[in-house]
Amino acid sequence: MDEPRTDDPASVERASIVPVVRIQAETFDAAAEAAALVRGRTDVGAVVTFTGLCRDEDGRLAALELEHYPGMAQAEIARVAGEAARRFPLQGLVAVHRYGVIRPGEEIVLVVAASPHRRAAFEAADFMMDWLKTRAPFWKREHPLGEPDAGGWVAAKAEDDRAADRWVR
Amino acid sequence: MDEPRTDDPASVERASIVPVVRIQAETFDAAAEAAALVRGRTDVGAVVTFTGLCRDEDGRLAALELEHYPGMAQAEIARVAGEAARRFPLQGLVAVHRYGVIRPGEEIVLVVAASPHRRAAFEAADFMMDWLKTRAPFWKREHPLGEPDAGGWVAAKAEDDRAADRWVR
Amino acid sequence: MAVRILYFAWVRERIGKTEEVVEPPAGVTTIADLVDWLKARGEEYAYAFENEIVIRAAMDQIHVQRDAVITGAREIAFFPPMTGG
Amino acid sequence: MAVRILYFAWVRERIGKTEEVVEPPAGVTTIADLVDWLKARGEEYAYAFENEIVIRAAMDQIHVQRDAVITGAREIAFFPPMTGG
Repeated sequence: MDEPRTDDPASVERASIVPVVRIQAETFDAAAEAAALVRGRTDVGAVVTFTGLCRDEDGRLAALELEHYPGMAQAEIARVAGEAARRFPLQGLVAVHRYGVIRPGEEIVLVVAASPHRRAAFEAADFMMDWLKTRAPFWKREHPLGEPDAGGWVAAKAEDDRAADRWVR
Repeated sequence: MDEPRTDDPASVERASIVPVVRIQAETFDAAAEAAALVRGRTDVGAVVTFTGLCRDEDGRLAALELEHYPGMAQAEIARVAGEAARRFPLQGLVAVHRYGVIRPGEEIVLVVAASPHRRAAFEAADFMMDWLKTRAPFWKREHPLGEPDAGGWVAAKAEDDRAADRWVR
Repeated sequence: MAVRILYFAWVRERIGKTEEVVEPPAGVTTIADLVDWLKARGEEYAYAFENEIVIRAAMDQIHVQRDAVITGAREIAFFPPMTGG
Repeated sequence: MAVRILYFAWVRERIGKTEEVVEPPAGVTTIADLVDWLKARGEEYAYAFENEIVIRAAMDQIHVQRDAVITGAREIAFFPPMTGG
């Protein structure tokens, strides 16, 4: 990831936001995170909020268990968020990723991006999710309903790698 | 917009959601709209929420005034939402557009899309916003700070037409 | 044939009314014909439609092109490019 | 040189430990060398790394490729492709 050029005003401005990154077992409040990005300011034009939830896989799944690499999870998501803040003209960026046992219907991950422009807000949230999927050190194990110890590790999807590759430049 | 073929199971399923479309003067609660799409179900994997806000344009703007064509605004956004529901595998879709006087920092428009898959949720919200911008019968007038009657109508942007053209197929 | 015409935003301001019911003569069959006919009604209409190409039209609340046939329409609207969202 | 090694997900399960401190000999200079050396330590390691190409590595909490030089590293981690988000 390139450092921003300090003699480029746009680049300096982009680098000036401090993304909020949290790795936690607890659930989160997406609305409160989005509200915090906008509160007290009148220059935000667009807020995109992505929430990823645990699906029951047609009733098959009792829960997902997310293992993670604590220090690196925080550091890597912060790196991805910093890259998003350099690529897109953002006014605020939040990423929250949960770990531990998560049941169907519960939230796993949150990304909120605020920008003067809708395109930047959409692309930043999209970029964050693609990179989180392929770079953040989390691993999902499935606990099938009725046989909680029989589940296996979720395999990584080639489509996630392809999605992340869209942003390579 | 083509009718879904009733002999195509995927198409039937996609057409089966009923988008929520509201045109109103009042503010809205983005979090409540998103929560309503997910409540009581465990098959949603991704929720994307887009909120468009009134910017102060570097302190220049006192307010935006949004004129609209009431019957057509509702009908046209419902058509766009129906098209989104046919193009993308959605489990829920909400579009709310305000009219009247809206001040900097206030919300103008909301789109929420729920899907099993993050790509569909992102694309549906993005598609809705591009089409709303270019097809929904709303017109913005600016009220500059200090001279509330001096403002003019906001000009349509060529970039919005180009954004909408991305979806032509 | 009587038809209700609505105007919005600066088209409305230039014409000076939000709506009216008109009875165009038989030769007026398309949106383009209707615009020509309206422009001949007075300078406020000529002013509103001076740059015709930018004006959008809807017939019974559906976007239409300039060659749309207006026969049977109950409500026709003219307005500038939209700036919602 | 002592280095702390961490294992995650099914790499951890196959090896049967979450972490350990090892002292690889001087010839072990890259991630690939380290994997070769670990595989020779026992069948649990050979099993964990049997399809080496899919295993990812991080050095001091930064993703690295197989040719990364491990000299000076305090913490090296091995894990399957990530499935977060």
